Amino acid sequence: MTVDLLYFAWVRERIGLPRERVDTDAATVGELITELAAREERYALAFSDLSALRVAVDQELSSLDAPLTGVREIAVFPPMTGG
Amino acid sequence: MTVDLLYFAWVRERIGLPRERVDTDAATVGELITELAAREERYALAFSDLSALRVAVDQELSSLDAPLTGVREIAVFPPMTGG
Amino acid sequence: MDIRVQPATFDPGAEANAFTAASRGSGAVVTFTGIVRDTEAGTLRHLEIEHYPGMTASSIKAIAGEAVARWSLDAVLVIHRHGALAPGEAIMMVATAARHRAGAFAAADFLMDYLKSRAPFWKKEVRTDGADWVDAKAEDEAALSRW
Amino acid sequence: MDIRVQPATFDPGAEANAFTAASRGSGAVVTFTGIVRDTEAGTLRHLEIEHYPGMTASSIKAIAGEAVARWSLDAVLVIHRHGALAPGEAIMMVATAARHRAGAFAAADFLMDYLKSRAPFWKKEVRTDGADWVDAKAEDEAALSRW
Repeated sequence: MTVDLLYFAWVRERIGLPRERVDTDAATVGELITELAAREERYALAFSDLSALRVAVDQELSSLDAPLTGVREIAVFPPMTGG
Repeated sequence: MTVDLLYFAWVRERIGLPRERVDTDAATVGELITELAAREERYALAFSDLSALRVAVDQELSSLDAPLTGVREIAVFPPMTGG
Repeated sequence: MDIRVQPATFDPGAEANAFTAASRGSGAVVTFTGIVRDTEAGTLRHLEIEHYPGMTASSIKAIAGEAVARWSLDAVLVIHRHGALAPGEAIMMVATAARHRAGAFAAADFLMDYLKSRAPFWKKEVRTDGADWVDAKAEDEAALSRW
Repeated sequence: MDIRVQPATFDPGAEANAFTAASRGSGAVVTFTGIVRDTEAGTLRHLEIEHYPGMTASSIKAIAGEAVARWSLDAVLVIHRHGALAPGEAIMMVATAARHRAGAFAAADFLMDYLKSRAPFWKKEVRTDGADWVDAKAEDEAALSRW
């Protein structure tokens, strides 16, 4: 399947891209992240500490065990610092 | 001793005066109030429910058992409704 | 510490901006503005606010000083009107400035609870069908136990 | 419900006044304004605020809608900026209007806690001696458990 990945803050800086489209057979968001981390050093660096990552699935806050079926957009970012 | 008495809100309206000077031998604020209540109907009306009264002694919130020695100004009023 | 007790109207937004501009270094400003509400039936002519001139400013200063110390406020403002106030007019405002939001919120909330029940103001509703002193609410007195 | 996510500066006092004027019938208006604080050393060039455009407004709307329902608010306003903000500039503001003060205070406090940790904004300090992403604080995450 094909999914749009968006990165924000230092996740974006470490990966060097604000967004990209990827093909994957991963079943969950967490599996997709692990797959990417194995692919290139910059992903490994961005995703080295999973506890420091937050994810949104189709623009709703979600978790690493969220299934990928039917998903179009996944965002990966550090804990938010609004306000 | 002589003391200035100030009245506010419905205490003032029932007594019909914003302030007056009284001579008293009362030992406490509560005794002074009881003395006044016995004096005239309008005081009896204003002071009929002691639990509905608050007092300030020399411009500090106080209580009915506060001694009168050395006191110059006593204010009697309903519970405050600021804000 | 800026404490004002006055009959005159004031502009809450302009006061809030001036307060914020004067508190550079603060990350958080909280304001509370109390507004005269009409009755459900729309019968309010005005709210008459009486106060105890000899005690009002000093009691507010004491309350505000406690808030400054307790929440390390950078600044505090209290404006409270007295006299006749029409529906929709601002009765009073409180503003607090602190480094972080928790202190600014807690201090403003605290100040309001104390101003409600411990500052010498009394409100009278003057309506087209009569006039009544506003009763103190048990919940306002109870709110003080939070602090 | 008025939710704005924008790079432009805004005037918190003017917004507060317009908000209050539009909420006639409310007795209580609470505002929170967050301001860019310089570092202790005075080295801050600006704060860079990044956000997730596809999600920002909708997530704030969801949070604000929850506040309106929970505290029976008459009105709510959230303005949050993104982009480069200089020290002393307003980052964001929240305003809540309710019949009584308790609801207005609680709702504004709640909204701030959720905006801090659940709205997709990220802050970067750009200083004369470097640049760093601001870390989320454990106390901000913990504050959510109050609600």
